[in-house]
Amino acid sequence: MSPSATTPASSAAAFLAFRDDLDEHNDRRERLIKCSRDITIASKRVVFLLHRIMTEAASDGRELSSRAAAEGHKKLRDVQALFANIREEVRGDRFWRYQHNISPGLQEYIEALSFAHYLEHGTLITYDEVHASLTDESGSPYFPLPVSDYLLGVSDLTGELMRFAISSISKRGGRTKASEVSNFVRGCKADFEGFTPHIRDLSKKQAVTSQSLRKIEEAAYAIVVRSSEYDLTPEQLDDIVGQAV
Amino acid sequence: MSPSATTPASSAAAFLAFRDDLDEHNDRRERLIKCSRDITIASKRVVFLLHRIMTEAASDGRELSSRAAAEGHKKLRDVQALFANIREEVRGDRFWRYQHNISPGLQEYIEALSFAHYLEHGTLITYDEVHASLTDESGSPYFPLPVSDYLLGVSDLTGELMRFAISSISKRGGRTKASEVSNFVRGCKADFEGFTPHIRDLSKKQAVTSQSLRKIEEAAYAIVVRSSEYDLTPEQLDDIVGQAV
Amino acid sequence: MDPQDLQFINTLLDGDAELRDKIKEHVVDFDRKTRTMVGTLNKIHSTPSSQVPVLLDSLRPMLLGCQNTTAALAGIIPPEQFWRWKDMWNNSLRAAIFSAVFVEFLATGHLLSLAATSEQLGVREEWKDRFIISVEDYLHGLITMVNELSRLAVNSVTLGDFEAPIRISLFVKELFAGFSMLNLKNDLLRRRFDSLKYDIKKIEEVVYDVSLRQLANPTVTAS
Amino acid sequence: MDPQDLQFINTLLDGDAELRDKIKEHVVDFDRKTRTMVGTLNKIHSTPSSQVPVLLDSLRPMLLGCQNTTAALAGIIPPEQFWRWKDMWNNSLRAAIFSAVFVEFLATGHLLSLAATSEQLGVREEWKDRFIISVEDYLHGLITMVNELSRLAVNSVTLGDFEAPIRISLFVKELFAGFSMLNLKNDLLRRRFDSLKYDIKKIEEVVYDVSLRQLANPTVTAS
Amino acid sequence: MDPQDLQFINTLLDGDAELRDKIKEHVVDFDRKTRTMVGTLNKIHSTPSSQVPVLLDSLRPMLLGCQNTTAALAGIIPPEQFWRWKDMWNNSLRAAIFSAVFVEFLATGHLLSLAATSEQLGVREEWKDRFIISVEDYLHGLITMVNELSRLAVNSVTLGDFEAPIRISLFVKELFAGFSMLNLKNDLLRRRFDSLKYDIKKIEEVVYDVSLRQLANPTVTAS
Amino acid sequence: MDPQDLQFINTLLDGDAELRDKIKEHVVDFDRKTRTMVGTLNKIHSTPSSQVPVLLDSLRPMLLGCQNTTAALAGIIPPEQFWRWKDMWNNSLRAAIFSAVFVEFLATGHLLSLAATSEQLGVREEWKDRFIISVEDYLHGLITMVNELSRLAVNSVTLGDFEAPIRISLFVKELFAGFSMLNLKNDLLRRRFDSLKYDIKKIEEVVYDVSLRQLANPTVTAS
Amino acid sequence: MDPQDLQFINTLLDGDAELRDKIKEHVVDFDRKTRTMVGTLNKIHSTPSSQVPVLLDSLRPMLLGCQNTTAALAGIIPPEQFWRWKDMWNNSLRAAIFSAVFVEFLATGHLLSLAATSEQLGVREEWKDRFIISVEDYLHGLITMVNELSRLAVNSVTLGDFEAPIRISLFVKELFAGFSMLNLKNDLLRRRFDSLKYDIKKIEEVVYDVSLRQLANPTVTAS
Amino acid sequence: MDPQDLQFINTLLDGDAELRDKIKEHVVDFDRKTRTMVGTLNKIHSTPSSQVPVLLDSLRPMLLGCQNTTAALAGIIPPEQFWRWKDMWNNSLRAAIFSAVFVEFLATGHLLSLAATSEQLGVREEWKDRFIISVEDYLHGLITMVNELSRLAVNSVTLGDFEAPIRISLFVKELFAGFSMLNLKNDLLRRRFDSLKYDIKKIEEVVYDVSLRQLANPTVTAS
Ligand SMILES: [Mn+2]
Ligand SMILES: [Mn+2]
Repeated sequence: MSPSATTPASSAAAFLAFRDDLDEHNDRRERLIKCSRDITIASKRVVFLLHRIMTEAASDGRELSSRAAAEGHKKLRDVQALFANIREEVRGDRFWRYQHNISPGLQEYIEALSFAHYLEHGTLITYDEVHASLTDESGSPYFPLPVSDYLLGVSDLTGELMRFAISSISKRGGRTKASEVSNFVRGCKADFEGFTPHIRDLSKKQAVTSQSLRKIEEAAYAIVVRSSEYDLTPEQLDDIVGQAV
Repeated sequence: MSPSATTPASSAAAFLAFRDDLDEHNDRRERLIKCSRDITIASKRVVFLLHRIMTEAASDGRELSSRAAAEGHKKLRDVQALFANIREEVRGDRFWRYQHNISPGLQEYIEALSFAHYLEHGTLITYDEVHASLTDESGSPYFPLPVSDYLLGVSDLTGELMRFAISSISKRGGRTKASEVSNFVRGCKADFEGFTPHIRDLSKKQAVTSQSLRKIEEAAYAIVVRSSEYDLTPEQLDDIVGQAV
Repeated sequence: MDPQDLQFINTLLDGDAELRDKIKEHVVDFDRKTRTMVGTLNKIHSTPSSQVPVLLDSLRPMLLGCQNTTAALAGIIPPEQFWRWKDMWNNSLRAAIFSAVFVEFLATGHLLSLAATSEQLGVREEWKDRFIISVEDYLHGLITMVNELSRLAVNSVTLGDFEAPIRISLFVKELFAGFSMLNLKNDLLRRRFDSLKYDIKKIEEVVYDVSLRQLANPTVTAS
Repeated sequence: MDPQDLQFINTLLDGDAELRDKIKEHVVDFDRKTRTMVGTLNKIHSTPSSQVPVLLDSLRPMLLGCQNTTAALAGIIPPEQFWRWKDMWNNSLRAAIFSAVFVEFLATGHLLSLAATSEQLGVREEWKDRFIISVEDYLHGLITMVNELSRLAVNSVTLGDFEAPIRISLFVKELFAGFSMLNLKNDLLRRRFDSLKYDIKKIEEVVYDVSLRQLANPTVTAS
Repeated sequence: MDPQDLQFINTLLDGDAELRDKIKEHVVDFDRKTRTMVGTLNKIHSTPSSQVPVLLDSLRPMLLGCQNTTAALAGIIPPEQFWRWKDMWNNSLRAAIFSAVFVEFLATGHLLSLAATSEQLGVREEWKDRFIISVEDYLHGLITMVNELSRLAVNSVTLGDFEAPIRISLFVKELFAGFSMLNLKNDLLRRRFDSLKYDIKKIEEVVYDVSLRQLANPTVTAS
Repeated sequence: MDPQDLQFINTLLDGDAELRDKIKEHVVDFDRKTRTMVGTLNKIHSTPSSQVPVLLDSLRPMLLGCQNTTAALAGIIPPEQFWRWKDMWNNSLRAAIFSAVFVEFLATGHLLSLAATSEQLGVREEWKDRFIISVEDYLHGLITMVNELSRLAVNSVTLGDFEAPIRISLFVKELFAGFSMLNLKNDLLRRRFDSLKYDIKKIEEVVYDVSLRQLANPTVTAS
Repeated sequence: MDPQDLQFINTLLDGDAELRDKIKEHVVDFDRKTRTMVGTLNKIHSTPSSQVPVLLDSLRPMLLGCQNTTAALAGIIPPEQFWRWKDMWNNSLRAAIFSAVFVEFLATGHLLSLAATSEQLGVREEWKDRFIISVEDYLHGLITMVNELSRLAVNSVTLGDFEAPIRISLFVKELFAGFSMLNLKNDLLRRRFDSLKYDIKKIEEVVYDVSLRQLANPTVTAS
Repeated sequence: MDPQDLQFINTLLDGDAELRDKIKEHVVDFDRKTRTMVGTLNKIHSTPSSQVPVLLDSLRPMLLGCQNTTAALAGIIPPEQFWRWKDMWNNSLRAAIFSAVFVEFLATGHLLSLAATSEQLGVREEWKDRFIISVEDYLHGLITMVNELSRLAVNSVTLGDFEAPIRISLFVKELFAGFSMLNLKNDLLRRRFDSLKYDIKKIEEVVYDVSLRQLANPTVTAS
C-alpha cells in the first residue's frame, strides 16, 4: 500500500462531479420552492374571488354559484399553467424527492379547486378529478398526485365553507345553504377520520374542521331558534323583514 | 340621515383602490423575499469558495489570502448586482417597510463580505465599507444599511473564522493564524457585548461566538501543549514532521 | 473592531435609542388620549338618540387633540423612516382612526374616507415620507367600528330606538361588500375580517327581531 | 365524500401501508446486518496489522449479504418512487457504505468510488429509478470512515504500528480536499463536515508525536 | 460482561420487545374499532330524536366488539405489568369509555357507573391485577361526553327538539357538581375539568334561548 | 469553601426549604377551602331568587374560615419576605377575594371595597409588612366576578327573574367605567380587563332580549 | 353522579394521592443517600491507589443503607402497581446501581451482575411482583460507570498511576462489546449507549499517550 | 366603583409604575457597569501572568462603582418590597458578584465569602430588610466563575503558564465539594451546578496534559 495509490486525480474529479450534483439539486429545490409560493398566492386569490362573487346580491343562488365556479375555474387555469411549467423539473422520480417543497402550493391549489367544485356541484371533488386538472391536453399527468396532498388540501376546504356559510346565512335562502354546508362538513369530518392514522398532520386539520363545524352548527342553531318563536317558515320571515328594511 | 347618503359608488371605488394597494404590497414583498433567498444562496457559496481556497496547499499564506479575497470579491460583485436590481423596489421609505424580508439575505452577504475582508486585511470590515459596497458607480447607496443587519451579519463571521482556524491550525504557520483569529474573535465578542441591549437576537449570536471562541482556544491550546514537550519552535517541529511524512 | 467604527456605531445606536424614547413619550400620550376617546365613545351604548349630538360634541376636541400627536410624530420621524418606527404607535393610531370614523357615522351616517380621516387627524399630504395613515390601519379602524356597531344595534333597541339597527345594517353591509373585494393574507386583518361576519349576523338578527315585533305590535314604533 | 372515491383512497392508503410494512421488515434486517458489520469493524482498533486480513475476510461475506437487502428493496419499490421511501433505510445504507469504503481502505489503501460502492452493495445500473446510492449517502459513509480513521491512527500507535498514522493522514487529507470543493447547505452534512476537521487535527497530532518520537528513539520503529 | 448474564439480559429485552409488538397489534385494532364508534356516534348531531334508537342499536354490537380487545390485552399482559404498558392503549380505551357512557346517556338519560362501564367493555373483576379501567380513564371519558353534549344541546334545537337541551343541562350540572367534589391531582384531568365550564356556559345559553322564547319550560322538564 | 460560610449558606437554604414546605401546607388547605366556596357559589346559577339568602348564609362561615389561613400565613412569613412567597397562594387568595365580593354583590348589590375585602378575609392593618391583599389580586377577583355575572344574567332569565340582568348590567357598567380609569400596564390584568367587553356584550344582549319582549323595563328599574 | 360511585372514585383517588406522598418521602430520603454516595465516589478522582480501599470501605455501609429504602418501597407498593410508580425513584435507583457496580469494579476489577446488584441493594427475589431492578435501570447504571471511568483514566495518570488506564480500557471494551450484542429499543438507553464511543475514544487516547511515552506497556498488562 | 376607593387604587398603581421606572433606570446603569466589568475580565484569557495585577487594578474601581447602584436601589426600595422587585436586577447583580469573586480568586487564590462579597458591593448589614445578596445570587456568581475558570485553565497553558491549571483544579474541586453538600432545591441552580462537572472534566484534562508531559507537577503544587 503506497500513498500514491489513493489516485488523487480521480478522487478530485469525483468530488467535482458531486459538487455539480449537489448544486443542481439545491438550485432545483430553490426553483420549486419559489414556484410553490407563486402557486400559493394565486390559489389564495382564487378563494377570495369565489367568496367575493358569492356575497354579491342575487336573486338566484344557483346562477351565482355557477358564475363563481366558472370564473374560479378560469383563474385556476393560470395556476395549472404554473404546474405545467415545473413538469420537467419533477419528471420521474424527482417528484418524490421534492414533494415536500411542492406540497404547500399543491395543497392550496387543491383547496381553491375544491371550493370552486363545491360551489358548482355541491360535492367533494374526487381524487381523480383533482389529478385530471393537472394533466396536459393528451391527458397525461404532470406528476403523481400524493393522496396526502389531496386529503390535506380538501381538509382546508372546510374552513372556507365555514366562512361561506357564516356570510351567506343571513341572505335569503342562506338558511338552507348553511344546513347543506353543515351536513357536508360533518360528512367530510367523519370520512377523513379514518385516514388520520395514515396521514401526518391530518389530525391537526381535523381539529380545525371540528371548530369550523361547531361554528356552522351554532349559526344554523341561531336561525332555528329565531324562526321558532313565530309560526312562520324561513321564507315568510325573509319576506316580512324585506318589507321592513 | 338617509341610507343613500352612504354613497355606495365611491366606497366601492375606495375599496378597489385598497385592493390594488394591498396586492401591490404583497407582490413586492414576495419579489423581495425571493431575491433575499437568491442572495443568501449566492453568499453562502462565496463563503465555501473562500474556505476552499484557504485550504489549498501553498507555500505563502499571504498570497493565498489575497487570492481568496480577490476571487471572493469577484463573486460578491454578482451578489451586489442582485442588490442593485431591487434598488427601485425599496426606494425611499419602502426599504424600512420590507426590511425584515430583506434582512436574511443582507446578513448573509455581510457575513461573506466580512470574511473576504478579514482574509485580505485581518480586520473587521467597517460599517461604512459594507455600505460602500452597496452603492452605484456614483457612490450613492442602494438603500440605508441598518446597523442591526451590519452587526448580526459580522457576528456570523466568527463562526466561519472558527472553521477557518480549525482547518488551518495543522498547516504550516497555522499556529500563528489560530492565535491571531483567537485574539480577533475575542475582541469581536468584547466589542459586540455592549451592543446586545440594543440589537434583538445579538445575544443569541454572542452565545454562538462564545462557543466558537472556546473551540479556537482549545485548538490553540493543543498546539502549545504538544510543542512544549520538546524544546523546539513550532517551525522546527513543522520541519521535522515534514521529513517524516 | 476599529475604535472609530465602534464609536460611530455607538453614536448611531444612541441616536436610535434617543429617538425611540422620544417616540415612546408621544405614544404614551397618544395612548392616553385615545383611551379617553374610546372610553367616551363607549357611552354611546347607553345614550338616548337625543343626547348623541352632545356626546359627539364632547369628542370633537379630543379628535382635534390627536393632531398635536401626529404633528409631533411627523416632526421627529426622520424622512423616509416612517415604516421603521410605525409599529410603535399602531394601536393608538388605529384607535384614533376608529374614533374618527365612528364619530362621523354617528353624526352623518356616512363613511369617512381615508383621505378625510387623515385630514381629521391632522396628517398632511407633505409628510408623506414621514407620517401617513396606511390602508391597513384604516381598515383596522373600520373593523373596530363594525364591532361596536353590532353592539350599538342591540343597545339602541334597548333604548327604544328601532330605526337605528336598520341604518346600521345597511351601512355595515356596504362596508362588508368593500372588504370582500380585498385579497387578504392569513394575517390579523383576515382574522378580524372573519369576525366581522358575526357582527353582521348579529345586526341582521336585531333587524329581524325589530321587523317582526313592529309587525306584531305596530304601536311600539309609534311610542 | 363519494363512496367510490372513499374506497379508492382507502385502497391507495392500504397499498402504501402494506408497502411500508414490507420495507420496514427489510430495513430491520438491513439494520441488524449493518450493526454486525460495524461491530466487527470496531475490532480493527485492537487488531494487530498482521491479523487485519483475517478480520477483513470475515467482513466480506457480510458485505455480500447486503446485496440481498438492496435487491429485495429494489424489488418492492415501485418505479420512480425511490425518493418517496428512501428515508426509511438511510441509516442502514450509510452504515453499509461506511463498511464497504472502510474495508477497501484497510485492504488496499484506496478510496472506493461511488460506482464501486454501488457495485459492492449489489446496486445495479438498471434499477436507477428504484434504488440508487445517492451522493449524500456516499458522503455520509465517507465521513463516518474518517471518524473511525482518527481513532485508528491513535490505536495503531498503541498497537506498535507507527506507519499507519502517516498513511491515514495522507488519505484523509485528500478526502478533506474533496469535501472542501462542495457547497453545503446548513444541514447535517455540513455539521458532520465541520466535525471532520477535528479528526484531521487529531490525526496530525499523532503523526507529529510519532515523527518526534522516531527522531528521539530511532529504535522504536525497528521493533 | 458475563455471557450468562448477557444472555439473561437479552432474553428479558427480547421478551419486552415481543410483548410490545403484540400489544401494538391489538391497539391498532382497538383504535380502528373506537374510531368507527366515535364516527358513528358523531351522527347523533344530525339524527332526529325518532331515529336515535336505531343509531344506538347500531352501536351496541361495536361496544360488544371491544370486549374481544380487552380480553386479548388481559390475556397477554403479565400480571404485575399492567401499568407498564397501559399508556399504549390509553387513547383507544378512553374513546371506548366515552362511547359506552354516551350511548347510555342517549338511551336512558343516566350516567353509566365505572363498574358498569367496565362490565360493558368486558373487563372482568378477576383481571384486576392485569387489566382495569382506571379512575382517570373513566373521568376522561366523561369529560369527552360533556364536550359532545354541549354540541348536542345546540344541534338538537336545530333539529327541532327544544326539550333536549334542558335534559342535557340538568345531567351535565349534576355531573359537574360530582366532579367538583373530587380531589383531582392529575394535571391534564384538572385542566380538562376546568375547561368544562365553557361547555356548561354554552348549554346554559341554549336553555336560556329556548326558555326566553317559551319554546320549552326548564322548570317543568326539570321536575 | 470555608466551612463556616458553607454552614451559614446551608442554614439559609434549609430555612427557606422548611418555610416553603410550611407555606405549601397552608396553601393546600386554603385551596381546598376556596374550591368549596367557589363550588358552592356556582349553585347561584340554578338558585331561584327566593333561595339566594339561604345560599349566601351557607357561604359566610366559609369566608370567615379563610381568616384562619390568612392569619396562619401572616404568622409564618418573615416581615420583609411577603413578596418572595406570595406567588404560592395567588390563585387561592384571588378565589377568596372573588367569593367575598360576589357574596356582597348578591346580598346587597354593592361593590365590596378593597379595605372591606381585606377585613372580611381577616387581613389586619398591622400585618402590612407581612401579608396584604395587593391591588392586583383585588382586581383579579373583581374580573372573575364579572365573568360570573354574565353567566348569571343568562341563568336568571332561565329561572324567570327578568329584573336581575338589568341590575347586573348597571352594576357591571359602573364597574367597567371605574376600571377604565385605572392605569393598567400591558400585563395579564390588562388582558383580562380587555376581555370583559365580551361579558358586557353578553349582558347587553340579555337585557335586549328581555326588553324586546317587554318582560322587564330597563329604564324603570334603573331609576 | 351516583353518591356511592362518587364515594368509590374519591376513595381510589385519595388512596393514590396518599400512596404518592408516602413514596415521595422515601424517594427524598433515597435521593439524599445516593447523592452522598455519588459525592463520596467522586473523591476517587483525586485518591491515590493506596487510599482507594479506605474510600471503598467508607462506601459499603452507605450501599447497605440503601437496603432500607428498597425494603420500605417494596413494603408500600401494591403488588400490581410497581410500574405505575417506578418513575418516581428511577434517578435515585440508577445512582445506587451505579454506586454498587463502580465500587465493585474499583475493588475487584470485575463487573457486578444484575443479580448481584439486586442482592447488594437488598432487592429480594420474592418481591418480584412489587420491586425489581429492571434491565433498563441496570444498564443506565453501567453507562454512568463508563462515563466516570473515562474521567478516572485521565485522573489516574495525573496521580501517577499509568497502569490504571490500561485496565480501564480493557474492562470498558469488554463491556461495550457486551452492550453491542443487546437489542436496545429504548431510545434514551440507545442514545446514551451510542455516546459511550466518546468515552472509549478518550480512554484510548490516554492509553495512547501513556504507551507512546512508554510509561506502561499495554500488551504486558493485558495478559 | 366608589370614587375614593378608585382614587386609592389608582394611587397605588401609579406609585408602583413610578417605582418600576426608577428601578429600571438604575438597572440599565447597573447593566452597563457590569457589562464593562465582565468585558474587561474577559481579557484575562489573553493576559500573561505578569500583567494580571494591572488588569485587576483596573477592575477595582469598577467594583467600587457598583456600590453607588446598590446604595441607590436600597434607597428607593420600600422595606418590605425587596423580593417584589429583585427579579429586575438579578442578572446585573449576579454579574457583579461573579466579577467580585473572580477578581478575588485571581488576586489571592481564595474564595470571597458571601459576607465579604456583600461588603465589596457596598451592601450594608443595616439594609437587610431592603437589599441583600441572596444565597441563590451568590451561588450563581460562583458557578459563572467556575465556567470561566475552565476556560482560563486552557488559556493559561496557551500563554505558557503550566502551574495555573493545577491551582485552578484544586480551587474548583474544593468549591465543588462544598457545593455538593448544599441542599439545592432551586431548579435552575441545581441544573447549573450539575453542568459544572463538564468544567471540572475539562480542567482535569488540562492538568493531565501538563502532568503527563511533566510540564508541571500537580502533587508538588498541591502541597
Ligand atoms: Mn384557506
Ligand atoms: Mn455562516
